[in-house]
Amino acid sequence: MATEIGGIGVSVKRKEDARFIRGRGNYVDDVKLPGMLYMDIARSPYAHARIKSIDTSKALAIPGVLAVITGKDLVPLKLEWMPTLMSDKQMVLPTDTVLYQAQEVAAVVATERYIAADGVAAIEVDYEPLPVVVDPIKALLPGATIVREDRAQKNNLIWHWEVGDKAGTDKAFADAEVVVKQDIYIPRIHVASIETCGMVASFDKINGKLTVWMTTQAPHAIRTVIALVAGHLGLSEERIRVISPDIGGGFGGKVPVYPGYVLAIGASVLTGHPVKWIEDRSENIQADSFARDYHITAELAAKKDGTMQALRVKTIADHGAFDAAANPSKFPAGLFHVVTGSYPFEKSFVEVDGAYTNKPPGGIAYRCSFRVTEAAFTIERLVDVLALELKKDPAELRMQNFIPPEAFPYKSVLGWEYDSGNYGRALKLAMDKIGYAELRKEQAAKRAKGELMGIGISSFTEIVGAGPSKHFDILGIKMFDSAEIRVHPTGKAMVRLGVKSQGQGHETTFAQIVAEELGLPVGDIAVEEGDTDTAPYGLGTYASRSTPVAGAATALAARKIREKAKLIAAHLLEANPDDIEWKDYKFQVKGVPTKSKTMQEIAFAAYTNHPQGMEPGLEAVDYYDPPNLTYPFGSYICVVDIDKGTGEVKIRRFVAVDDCGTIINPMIVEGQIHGGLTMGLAPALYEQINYDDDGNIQGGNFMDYLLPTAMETPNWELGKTVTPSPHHPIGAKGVGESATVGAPAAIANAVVDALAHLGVRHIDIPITPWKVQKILKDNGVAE
Amino acid sequence: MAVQTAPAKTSGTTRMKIHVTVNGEAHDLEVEARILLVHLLRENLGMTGTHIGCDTTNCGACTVLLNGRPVKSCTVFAVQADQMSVATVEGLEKEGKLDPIQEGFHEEHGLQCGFCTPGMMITAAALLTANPDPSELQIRQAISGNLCRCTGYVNIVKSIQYAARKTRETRKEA
Amino acid sequence: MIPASFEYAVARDIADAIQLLASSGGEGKVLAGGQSLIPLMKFRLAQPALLIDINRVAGLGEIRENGELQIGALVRENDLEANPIVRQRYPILVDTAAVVADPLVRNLATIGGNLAHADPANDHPATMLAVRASVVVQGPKGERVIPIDELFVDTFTTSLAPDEILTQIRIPKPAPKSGGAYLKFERKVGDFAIAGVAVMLTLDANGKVARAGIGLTNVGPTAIRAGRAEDVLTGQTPDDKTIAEAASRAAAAAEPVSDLRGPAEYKKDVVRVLTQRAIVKAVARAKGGA
Amino acid sequence: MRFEGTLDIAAPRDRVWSFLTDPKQVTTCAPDVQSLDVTDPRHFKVVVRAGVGPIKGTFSMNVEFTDLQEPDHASVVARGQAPGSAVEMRSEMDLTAIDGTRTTMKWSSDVTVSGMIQQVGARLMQGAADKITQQVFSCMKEKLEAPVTA
Repeated sequence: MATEIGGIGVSVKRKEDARFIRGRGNYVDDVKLPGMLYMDIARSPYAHARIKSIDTSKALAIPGVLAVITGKDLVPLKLEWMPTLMSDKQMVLPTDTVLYQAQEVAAVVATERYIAADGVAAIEVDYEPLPVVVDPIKALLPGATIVREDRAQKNNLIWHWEVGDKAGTDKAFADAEVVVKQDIYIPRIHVASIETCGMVASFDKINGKLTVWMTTQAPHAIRTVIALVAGHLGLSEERIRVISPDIGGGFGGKVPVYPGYVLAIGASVLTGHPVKWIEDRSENIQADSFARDYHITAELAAKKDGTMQALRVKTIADHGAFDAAANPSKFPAGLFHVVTGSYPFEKSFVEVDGAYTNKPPGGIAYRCSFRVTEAAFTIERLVDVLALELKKDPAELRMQNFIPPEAFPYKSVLGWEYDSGNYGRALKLAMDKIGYAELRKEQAAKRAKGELMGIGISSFTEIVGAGPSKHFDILGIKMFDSAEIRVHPTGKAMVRLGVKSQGQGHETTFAQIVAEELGLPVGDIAVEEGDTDTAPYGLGTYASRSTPVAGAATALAARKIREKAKLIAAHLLEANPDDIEWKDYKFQVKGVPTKSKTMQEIAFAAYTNHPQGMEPGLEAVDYYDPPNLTYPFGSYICVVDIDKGTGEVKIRRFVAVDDCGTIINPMIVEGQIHGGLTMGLAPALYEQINYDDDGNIQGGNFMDYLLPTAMETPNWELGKTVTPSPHHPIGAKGVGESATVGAPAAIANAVVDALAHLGVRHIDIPITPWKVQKILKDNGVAE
Repeated sequence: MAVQTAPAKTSGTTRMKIHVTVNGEAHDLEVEARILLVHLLRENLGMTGTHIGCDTTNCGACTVLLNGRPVKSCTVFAVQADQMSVATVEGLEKEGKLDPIQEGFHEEHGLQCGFCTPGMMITAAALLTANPDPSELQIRQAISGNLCRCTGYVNIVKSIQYAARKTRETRKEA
Repeated sequence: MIPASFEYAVARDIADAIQLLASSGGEGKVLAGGQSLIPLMKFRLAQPALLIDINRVAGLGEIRENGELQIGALVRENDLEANPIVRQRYPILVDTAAVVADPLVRNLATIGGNLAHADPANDHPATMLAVRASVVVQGPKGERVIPIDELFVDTFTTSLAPDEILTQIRIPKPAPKSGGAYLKFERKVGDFAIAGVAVMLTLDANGKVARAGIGLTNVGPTAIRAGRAEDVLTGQTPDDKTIAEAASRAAAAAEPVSDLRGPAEYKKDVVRVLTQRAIVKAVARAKGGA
Repeated sequence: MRFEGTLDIAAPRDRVWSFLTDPKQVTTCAPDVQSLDVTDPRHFKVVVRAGVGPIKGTFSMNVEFTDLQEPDHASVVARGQAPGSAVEMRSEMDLTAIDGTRTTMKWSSDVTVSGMIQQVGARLMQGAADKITQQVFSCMKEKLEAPVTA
């Protein structure tokens, strides 16, 4: 029955595919308006420099160039700075100093895309280079170059944040039988969605109405930000319409507000024409928000028998020149304090220092809930370091320590309440699927022959679905989400949501939730998102929050409709509502299946024959403030072989067992996991953005920033367990990011495992062939 | 004192007449020499199914068939396509019937955000024309010039295998 | 990314192309496959005033065996890889063409462009050194043949005069009992090589190496001939010890710099490892193996 | 990137000095000069084109003689931009008269390239910068040793 209507648990084929497979998607760069102009941006070649002068005359002399906007032009408009999501401020355009390479310096508006680019090439800026600081550890030392001269505070510390029992943790370490300590650097990476960022801004002077099409994961929040940033210019929130059309991948990179957006809006207001701004790939990687860049020192205290007792973590977080991370206001280091992971530590203390450097701002997710990959990688690596120290099998050590299933809901020592879990079951399944015992035997045999093979495990716990609002807000706006459902007289339904799909398949899965709750076929339910003029307010799609929050709102809105529908059914069946039951996706008189009404019949009646005293129509809205986060989890096992000549790591197998609670659409969930795993593989072995001492970016385009292709990506093998969330209306937890969170540690652990007999405890990611080969050479085992 | 000034480069110098057939339809156009084929398709012809992802010939989002071969249309000038035929994602569906490759991507969940999909399908279609029964390795090799950030490629491979199967079956029937 | 403006001319034939090139005052650039040039133009790092499109010049796209293998400069990498003569008798060329950039790029990229661009990261230069190819160039004064060892002057710089065009590659027909292999180590498909090694060997009746050619990719300002390594092999039985010695010599010939693709010392070591493996493969092929 | 060298020049020191410190003369050794604009004896602006093979940038350079100690020491800072890129070259030249007709010039040059050229051309940078720098100084030697044609 669920299969027929396409309800929960059914692999319904995606509704959104119809346009995408025909090339009929509508992405921002596909939007074309009459009279539209194009904007392009000139950027700084220096990481830190004073702007002595900007000569725009040659650019303005080019036929077709209509305007050049510099920082000085923004001052009278009070638009040269804008607030970040983290209570910092960020330059829209600099008036005197640039703080990182590729920072926006001027915007050229022209009649054609090509002419705008010519204009950018013709702008001449006279810079005076200033000392550069790129290393956050050095940036925090006394006497370091000050990145932010505009601040009263004359150092590079943005904030210090800590959580946990410091004294108790220190004591636990002092008393511990075994302590392991590991420095871990999680490098700067970039989400690099295949679609870059962009906007078409169209300001209607007569009505004072601004319409923007933009690549945003959070259209409503953006609307409010625009109203806050440009309210003084007369842009008023009821006359701002943000449309997030089809989005070519987000992964957190399309949450922040970038200067280009503000400039495109400004250019449209200035010229009275629609203005299109689309980044190229270099701009996207070089200037848009980065992810990670955490310098971590982690320590674990345990008993000799392997019982984990205490965890102490100190981190320096590089935020670049502005703190433009996308974290909930209360948590500047995101949810990093889920770092105790799947283990019942008695004591823990975590501290994070945010540092300014002459690098682009950011600190966004890269397909994970706020800083959760950093946390999962740290603990899962550290557990393996402990296993090596104790000469214990890493699977056994995990099994010994897992938070037991009966302990849920479990309150972690750093304050999180894990909703549900069964970690041992997931690891056991992964071990069975991959043949763990056999692999260990094979490894021993190979090692005896001098061949290098490694097996790595990661048993991670995710934390997704922010709110609840008591803890989570962005710029004060609570992190709820919303759904509005209208059931039309003919029994078809329209669902509108405050979240925004970037490929996750919302048009299908949210329709499935409604199908399940209302008994309407999934094909009769249209889902619409991304237009702030029509959708209810929501905080958007990131941090795997759509299913946990908007999914719940959808289910609850549907249930409101069902409540009303029940009254209408009773009216139609001439029965007491108490005698009506919802069964087999219909209302029937209890025990009398022949006396029933379908939702379609009820919908028609809601507009044609509703009970006296009842409002006509069949609609509902729900704003859902989750009582708690959800905690998806999983166990991954990776097998690698190492080429002793080149140091190349080859992933032979990778088994991923995920538990994301109730599964709405297994096909889509598997697809999400495949993609997440690949974005876990990428930073583990390939991706990194580095900077030289002058602040020059290294890896600023796809020639040098290495996204894995089909040839490097293994054939992921999936398994699942289902442990529903007790507090979510349908028990679902969210899954888009689990695999990105869990995979890097499994891969790193596998490589370390292959080399462990040489005394290796840790290798920083990305694990390049030369890092591996150096170890082989140093130990005399290279080919 | 100015000794000599190099003339500033301005846009819009050479314009050329070209004749291009796109998805079977002939077009006579006058374009600037530097217009990239992908911009010709997207801007001049309004065919926005072909996307731009990287600018450096790495990602393949802009893949089209040029005289039957898959190429990256952001690395070809439109003038180079004079007198040639171009096939894009918009031409895959014929007379209301989806190409097996389109069907495969839908059936096997070979796409998520859809941005790399047109290029990926064009590459796959060319592969199946040349090799109706590719192995998994051959499929992976063939699409190794097309980057996808969402799917992890597993289902793309399955989609192409689906299309290969379907094409072979259809041929057998015919 | 948008290229700067340029004039564009389609060359009718080689003479026309040469004339256009000569008249451009050093500001003209030949457009073949364009897969390296066009990205540089989009970055505006290359801004030629005139692009001379030679893609419509007849006769540059042929492969024929005529005492030697003659490959037209406009032969696309995928066509080279698929050519039956090449597949049958020049497996080293198949190895090479198959790893140039990615499969889509290979539909446009040409062997002539790969050589004339003189990027040390390109794959054909090393292979051409190994097989001791020569290239035919044409200019206002007619045609001349440049031995491969005299072609690569520096990064992006060949010994072609500004008004000369590379039109053909000539590869000596391998003697009996010859075999070659090209191995490239890259982090992912489409990346520049960390290093690449081409080895071409001819064995004598006793199984000794009669003739050896070894070329190295992306470990110096140009592709590099590992002459000392060739000397070590020549006249010797390619046993483990000799191969190891030759590989060490090849590594010594490399002059890499440390960059995003690894530290210099590592790259040298990759040259050593790849040389070893390529020699083994070349010997196997010379003996009639795959 | 630091480059340095020593040149024996068959020319008297005062002639070498006047060549080095005269914008008009010294820029004849800059690569492919497009324009020269002398602001004052210590400052000038020169537009040059430099590169390797097809990679060529037009650099608009502001040059300043930051330290002139006639007749034996000169420091020059040249700073300029090409679209999306910047280059800075800090050079020091020390002259020693060997005799009335010959001069030894010790030179060093610190070159910093930033922006697009550095990013895309990082793998070519060292070689290219080395070559261009060498060319500049060997050109000076050549010009200084050429017969004076006043």
